[in-house]
Amino acid sequence: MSKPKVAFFDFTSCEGCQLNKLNFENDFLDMLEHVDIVEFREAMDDKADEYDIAFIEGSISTPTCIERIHDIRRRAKVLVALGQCACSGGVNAMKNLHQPDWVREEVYGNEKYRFPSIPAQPVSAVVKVDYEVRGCPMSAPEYLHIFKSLVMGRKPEIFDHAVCVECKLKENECVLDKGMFCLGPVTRAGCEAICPGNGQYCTGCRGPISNLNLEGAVEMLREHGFSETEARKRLHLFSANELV
Amino acid sequence: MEATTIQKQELYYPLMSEIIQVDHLTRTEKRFIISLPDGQSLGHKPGQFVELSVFGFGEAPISISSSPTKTGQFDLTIRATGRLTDKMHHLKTGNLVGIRGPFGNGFDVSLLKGKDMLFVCGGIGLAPLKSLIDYTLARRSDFGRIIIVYGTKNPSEILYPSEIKVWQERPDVEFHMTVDRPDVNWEGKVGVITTLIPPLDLVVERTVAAVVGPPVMYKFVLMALKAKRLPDENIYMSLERRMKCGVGKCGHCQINHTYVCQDGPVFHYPDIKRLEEAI
Amino acid sequence: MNYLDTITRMNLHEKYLLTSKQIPDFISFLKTQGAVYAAQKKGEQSYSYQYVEDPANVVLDYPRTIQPLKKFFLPPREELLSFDYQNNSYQKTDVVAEKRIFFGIHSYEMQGVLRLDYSFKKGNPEGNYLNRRENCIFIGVSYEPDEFHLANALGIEVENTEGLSIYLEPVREGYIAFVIDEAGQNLIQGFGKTAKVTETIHIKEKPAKAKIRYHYNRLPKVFEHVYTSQVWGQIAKKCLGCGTCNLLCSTCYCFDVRDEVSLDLQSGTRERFWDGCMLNRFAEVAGNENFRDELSSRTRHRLHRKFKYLTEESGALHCVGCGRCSKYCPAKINLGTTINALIDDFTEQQKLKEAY
Amino acid sequence: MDLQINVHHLTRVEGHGNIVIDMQSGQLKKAQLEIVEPPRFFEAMLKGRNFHEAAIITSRICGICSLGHQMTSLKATEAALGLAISEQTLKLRKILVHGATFQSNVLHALFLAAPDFLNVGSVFPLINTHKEVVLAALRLKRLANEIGELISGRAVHPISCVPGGFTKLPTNEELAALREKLVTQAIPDASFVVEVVASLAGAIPDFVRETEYISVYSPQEYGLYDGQICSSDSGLHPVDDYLRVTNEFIVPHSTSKHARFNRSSYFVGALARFNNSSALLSPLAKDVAARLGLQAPNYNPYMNTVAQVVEVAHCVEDTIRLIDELLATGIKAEKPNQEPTRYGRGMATTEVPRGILFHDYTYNRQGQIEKANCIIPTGQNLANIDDDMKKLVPEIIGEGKAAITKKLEMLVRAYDPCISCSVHLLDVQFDE
Ligand SMILES: Cc1cc2nc3c(=O)[nH]c(=O)nc-3n(C[C@H](O)[C@H](O)[C@H](O)COP(=O)(O)OP(=O)(O)OC[C@H]3O[C@@H](n4cnc5c(N)ncnc54)[C@H](O)[C@@H]3O)c2cc1C
Ligand code: SF4
Ligand code: SF4
Ligand code: SF4
Repeated sequence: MSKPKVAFFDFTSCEGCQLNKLNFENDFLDMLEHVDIVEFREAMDDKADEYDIAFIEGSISTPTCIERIHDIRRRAKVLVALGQCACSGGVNAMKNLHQPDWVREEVYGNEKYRFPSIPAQPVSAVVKVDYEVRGCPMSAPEYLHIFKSLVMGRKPEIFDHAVCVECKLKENECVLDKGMFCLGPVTRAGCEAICPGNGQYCTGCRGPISNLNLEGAVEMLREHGFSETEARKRLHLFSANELV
Repeated sequence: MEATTIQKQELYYPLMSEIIQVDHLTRTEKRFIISLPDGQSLGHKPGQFVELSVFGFGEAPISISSSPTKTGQFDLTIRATGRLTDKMHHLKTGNLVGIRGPFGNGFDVSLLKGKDMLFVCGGIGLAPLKSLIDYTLARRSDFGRIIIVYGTKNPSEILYPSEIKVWQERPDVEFHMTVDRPDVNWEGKVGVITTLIPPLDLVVERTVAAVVGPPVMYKFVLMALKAKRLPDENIYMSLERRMKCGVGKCGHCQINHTYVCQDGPVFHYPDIKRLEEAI
Repeated sequence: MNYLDTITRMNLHEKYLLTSKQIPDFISFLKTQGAVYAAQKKGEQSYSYQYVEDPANVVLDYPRTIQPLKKFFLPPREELLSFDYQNNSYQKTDVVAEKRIFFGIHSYEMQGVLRLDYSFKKGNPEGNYLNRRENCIFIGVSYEPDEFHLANALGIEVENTEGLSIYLEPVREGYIAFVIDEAGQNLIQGFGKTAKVTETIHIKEKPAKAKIRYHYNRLPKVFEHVYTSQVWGQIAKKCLGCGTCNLLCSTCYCFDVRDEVSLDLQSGTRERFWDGCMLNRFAEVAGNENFRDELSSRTRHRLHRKFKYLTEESGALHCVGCGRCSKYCPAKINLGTTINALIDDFTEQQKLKEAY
Repeated sequence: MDLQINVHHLTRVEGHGNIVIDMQSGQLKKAQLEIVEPPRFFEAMLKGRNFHEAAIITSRICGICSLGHQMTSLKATEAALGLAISEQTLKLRKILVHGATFQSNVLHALFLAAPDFLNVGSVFPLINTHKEVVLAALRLKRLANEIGELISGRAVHPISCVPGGFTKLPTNEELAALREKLVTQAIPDASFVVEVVASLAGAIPDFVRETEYISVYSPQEYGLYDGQICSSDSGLHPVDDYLRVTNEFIVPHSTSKHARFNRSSYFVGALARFNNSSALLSPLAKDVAARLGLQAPNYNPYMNTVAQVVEVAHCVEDTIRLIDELLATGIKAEKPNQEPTRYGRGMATTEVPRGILFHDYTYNRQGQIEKANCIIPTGQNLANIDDDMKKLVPEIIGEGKAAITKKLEMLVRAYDPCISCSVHLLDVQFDE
C-alpha cells in the first residue's frame, strides 16, 4: 500500500496549530513512517498536485484565501480543518462583530483597497470540510487520533459532549466551584480539559456543543456572579461566528 | 461477601471468526457469511443479533440475517454507515472479525407455529427479518400463509435480489414490493411501504405480523395494521437503539425501564405500546 | 427511625476508642493489611479518594469527594483488551483484584456501591466489576450533612452500617470504632492498641439540611405520575447537558467503548469510558436519529432510573443522596428542589382527581 | 542589467511574505519584503476585555511566540494595575522564557535554516542523511516544550501563567526531574548541535552591513525576561519610551508596519541581543560563541542563526541555575495576586526569540482595557531587511538569478521572521 500524501496549508492564523504539530517531537518520526508529506510551506519548499489528506489551518479572510481554498479542495481527497480558526473563524472572527469597511479604513486609511478584507470565516463556509480538529490551539491527542484514523482509513471519533465530561473523568477540581469563570459546561470536549486541569478556566476555545443552551449558559454564568454582558462577551471570544 | 459467590462472566471478549464469503448486495450493503472457530454453531433464534467487531474500528450490534436452520455458519447483512460498518465493506474472504453473542430476545418461533406470517420489512429491516423468513421457509409446513411486504427507497437498494426472485416465484409465498422513488427500468409498484398493506386480504385472527424498518416507519405501519383490525397481540417488532455491550450493562439502549438488548430487540407490541420514547 | 433507636442499635456493637493521635497509626497498620484508600484534599476545597501514601494526608471530616467510590470498581477509563491490529488477535487485560481497604467513607457512599453491585450482578454478572469488587473492606465514618446531602431524606441515615466493617463516630478524644463484622474485628484486634469501650456512647444527632416533602417510600409512586410533568421542561431551560450529574453520580454506571490504535498502527486497545444519558450521542443511532433529543427527556430518564425503573426492579431507590449532582451541577439545578417540585405536581394532580 | 525576482509565499518562515526585487539597467528600483498576511486586528479585540483575558487573547497573535506575548502582556497588565509578583513567580517565568527561546531557536536553526546550508528543501531529507542531528534537535525541542508544559500547562498558548502568578505550580520533584534531564540530555545534545553548526559555518554568506542593534538590556543578566531598551547607537532608554524608539510607520507594500529609530532601520533578535549583552552570557554559552567564531559586535545578519545557537546553550545552562535556586527553598504554594492597587497605563517589554516585544495597555476602573498597543519584533526588522537587500543585491549581482534568490531567501530566513504576528495595527479605537 502506498503511503497517503499529506499536505498542510495555512490561512489567517497564529500558526500555533502548525507549531503544535511540530511539537510532537516524540511521535514526529513515527508519523512520518505512515505518510508522505508533500507540502508544508512552513517547513519545506516542495509543492504537489494532489493530496490524500489536506490539513487546513487558519480562517478565510481575504478574497485570495477563497481562491486558494477552492484550489486545495479540488486536489484533496480528504480535507481536514485544523484548529479553531479553520473550524469556526476562531479569534479572528471577533472582527466580524464590527463594521468591516470601517475597521479597514481605520487601519490603512486611503490604502484600504490594497488590502481587501472580508469577514473571517471558517473553511466550511467556503468548501466542504470532512473533519474538524477544534481548539485554539488544536489539542495534540485529538490531532493524533484523527491523524491515525485517517491513515487507517477510519472515521475519527469526534466528541459532541462538554469539556465538563473530561474534567469529571479526570476528577479535576471544578474551577466554577472556586468562584472562577468557566465555559467548560458548554464547550466541546476533546482537549482533555487541559485548562481546568491547570487551574485555569475554560475560555471555550473549541466552540460550543451542538445542542448549546445559550440562554441557559448565560443564566449559569449569572448564577456564578458574572454579568450578562460579561458572559456574552466571553462566549464570543472563540465563537463569534457560531453564536451570532 | 456475596460478590465472590456469584457466577462472574467475561462479557466483553469476542470470538475471532472467519469471513468465508462476501456478497455485494447494493452500493451500501454487503452480506458476510461467517463461520465461528471449529465449526461451532451460533445457536441463535431468529431476530437475535451479535456484537461484531474489527479491532481498531470498534464494535456494533448487527442482526443475524440467516436462519438457525443453517448451521456452522451465519450471515450478517451490513450497511456501511460509519466507522465499523465502512471497514467491514473493505474486508475480504479469509479476514477475521470478532463476534460476541448471540444476544437479545428473538422471535419465539413456538408461538408462531401454525400462523399466517406477515413480514413488513422497510429497507435494511429485511436483514433481521430474513432470519425468520428463512426459518419459516425451511419449516414451511409449520406455517400458514407467508406474506412478505417489502419497501425500499429506490430499486438500487433492493437487498437479496436472488432470494427475492425465488420468493416471487414460489407459489407458497406471497411477495409484494414497492419503491419510494422508481428509476427508468422499474416496472413494479411505487409508493411507501404502507400502501402495500390495505390491499392485503388477511385472516386477522390467524395472522402474525413481524415489523422491522427505519424508526419513522413504525408509526405508519401500525396505523395501517390497525386499519386492517389486526389485534395488537399479533404484532411483533424489532427496535433499534444505540448499544455498546449487548448484555444489559452499558445503558445506551434503555427505553424507560426496558433494555432493547435484553428484552428486545424483538418486542411483542402490547409490551411496548405504552412505552413512551419507544416508537 | 427514631434517634434513640440509633444510639441503642449502634451500642449493640463492640466498640473501641481510637484517639486522634492513634488514627495515623491505625492507618499505617491498615497499610500493612492492604492498599488503603481514603479521602484526601484535592485542590483548594475539594476532596478525592486516593491511595494513601502518608496517613497524615487522610481527611476524615469532609462533605464529599468529587468522584464517588465507583471509580475503583468501574474506572473512568478502563482497558478491556489490547489487540494486535495487524494479526487480528487480542489479549484480555487482567483485572487486578488487590486487597483494598477504604477508610473513612460515608454511609451513602457504601450504599452507592451496593446499588452498583446490584447493577453489575443482575442479568449477566460482569467479571470486570465483580473482580475489582472482591477483597474490599470498608471503614465508615460519620459526617455532617450539608445542604446537598439527601441521604437522610432517602432513608440512608448517617449511621447506616450496611456493608461496612467498622464505623467511626467522632467523640472528644478521637473516634469510637464500632465493630460491624468479622473483618472489622480482625483489623481492630490486629492493631491491638485500642481500648475497648463498654459504656453507652451517646451519638450526636446530625440533622439533615435538605428535606423532601414526602416519605421516600412514596417516591416511586410519585414518579409513576410525573412523566409528563412540566417540571422537566423547566429544568431543561437551565440545564446545559454537561453530564456532570451522570458522571459523578454514585450509582450511574453507563459506559461507552472505543478502540484506539497506537501510532505504530500495529497494536491498540479497546477501552471503556464513563458515559451518561444527559450527553448528546448517548441515544443516537445510525441515520442521526436521536431517541432522546431533548434535554427535558434526558433529565426525565435520568431521574426515572434513580427513582422508578431500577427501584421497581431491585426494591431500593437508586439515588443514595450523595448530593453530587446538585453540588457540582454548574447550572445549580438541585435534586431536592426538583423532587419537591415533582411532589407538588403530583399532589396537585391528586387534588384535581379527588375534586373530579 | 535587468533582474526581476519574485518569491511568492516564502517557505520555511512563519506567516506569508513575498520577496520582490526589481532591477532595471543596473538600477535597483525595488528590494522589498512584502507582507501579505491578512491583518488580524488584535488591539481592537482587546478593547473592553477584562484584565485576565489580555494574555489569553494576545497569546493568539502568534503561536510561535505565544509565551513571549503572554509574558509581556502579563507584565504590562501588572504594571498598569500595580500587581506585585513573588520571587518564585519571577523565577518560574524566567525559566519559561528560556524554554520558549531555546525551543524556537532550535526549531529555526535546525529545521528551517539548516536545510539551506545543506542545499536541501526541507528538514525531511535530513531525517535520512543526518538522523542523529535531527534526533538531537527533536530531543532539545521536546525538552523545551516539557518546560512549557510543566510550568505553564501547555507549550503553545500557555495556560497557567496569569496576572499575579500561576494557577498551578510544578512540584519540587517535577522540577528536580527536569533539571536532571537538562543536565544529562540537553547539555550533551546542545554541544552536539554546536559541533554540527560549526561544521556548516562555511556555508554562511559573507555579508556585512552595520546597523543599529536594539534589544532588552539588564545589568544583572543576559536581557530576556525584563530590562530597559538598549540601542547600540544611543544606549539605554526606559520602557516607557518605546514609542519614541519604534516610530512605527505604514508602507504600501506591507500589511505590517515598519519601524526606525536613530537610522533608517534597526535590527532586533538574537544577534542584537548578543551584540548588546554578550558579556552576560553563561559560561557555556561564551564557550559556544568562541567555538562558532561569533564575537560582538558582529554585523553579518546571516550570523543571527549562529547567535541563536549560542543562546540555546545559555538558556539551558541558566535554566539549571534557576531550578537550583528554586529547589534550594522549595516551591511554596501561592495564589496569584489579582487585587489591583491602581488602574491606568502599563507598558512592558520582553525579548521573544525574534527580538524585542512591547505591550502597552490602559485600563479603566473596572479593570477593562481601554486602549492597547503591541509592537512585534518582526515588524521592527522589516525596514532593516529591505536595507540589507538593497546593499546585498548589487554585491552579488554577478552570481546569477538562482544564487541571488537563494541568498535573499536565506537572508530573510536568517531573521527568523514571524510574519503572522507582525501583522497588527496601532491604537484602533472603537466608538461604542
Ligand atoms: C439490534 C440492532 C441490530 C442491528 N442490525 C443491523 C444490521 O443487521 N445491519 C446493519 O447494517 N446495521 C444494523 N444495526 C445498526 C448498526 O448497529 C449501526 O449502523 C452501527 O452501529 C454503526 O456503527 P459504525 O461504527 O459503523 O458507525 P459509527 O461511525 O459509530 O456511527 C454512524 C452512525 O451510527 C450510529 N451508531 C453508532 N453506534 C451505534 C450503535 N451501537 N447502535 C446503533 N447505532 C449506532 C451513530 O449514531 C451514527 O449516526 C443494528 C442495530 C441494532 C441496535
Ligand atoms: S471546571 Fe469547568 S469544565 Fe471543569 S467541571 Fe467545572 S465547569 Fe465543568
Ligand atoms: S479547556 Fe476550554 S479553553 Fe482550554 S483547551 Fe479545552 S476547550 Fe480550549
Ligand atoms: S449537571 Fe446540571 S447542567 Fe449538567 S447535565 Fe446535569 S443537570 Fe444539566
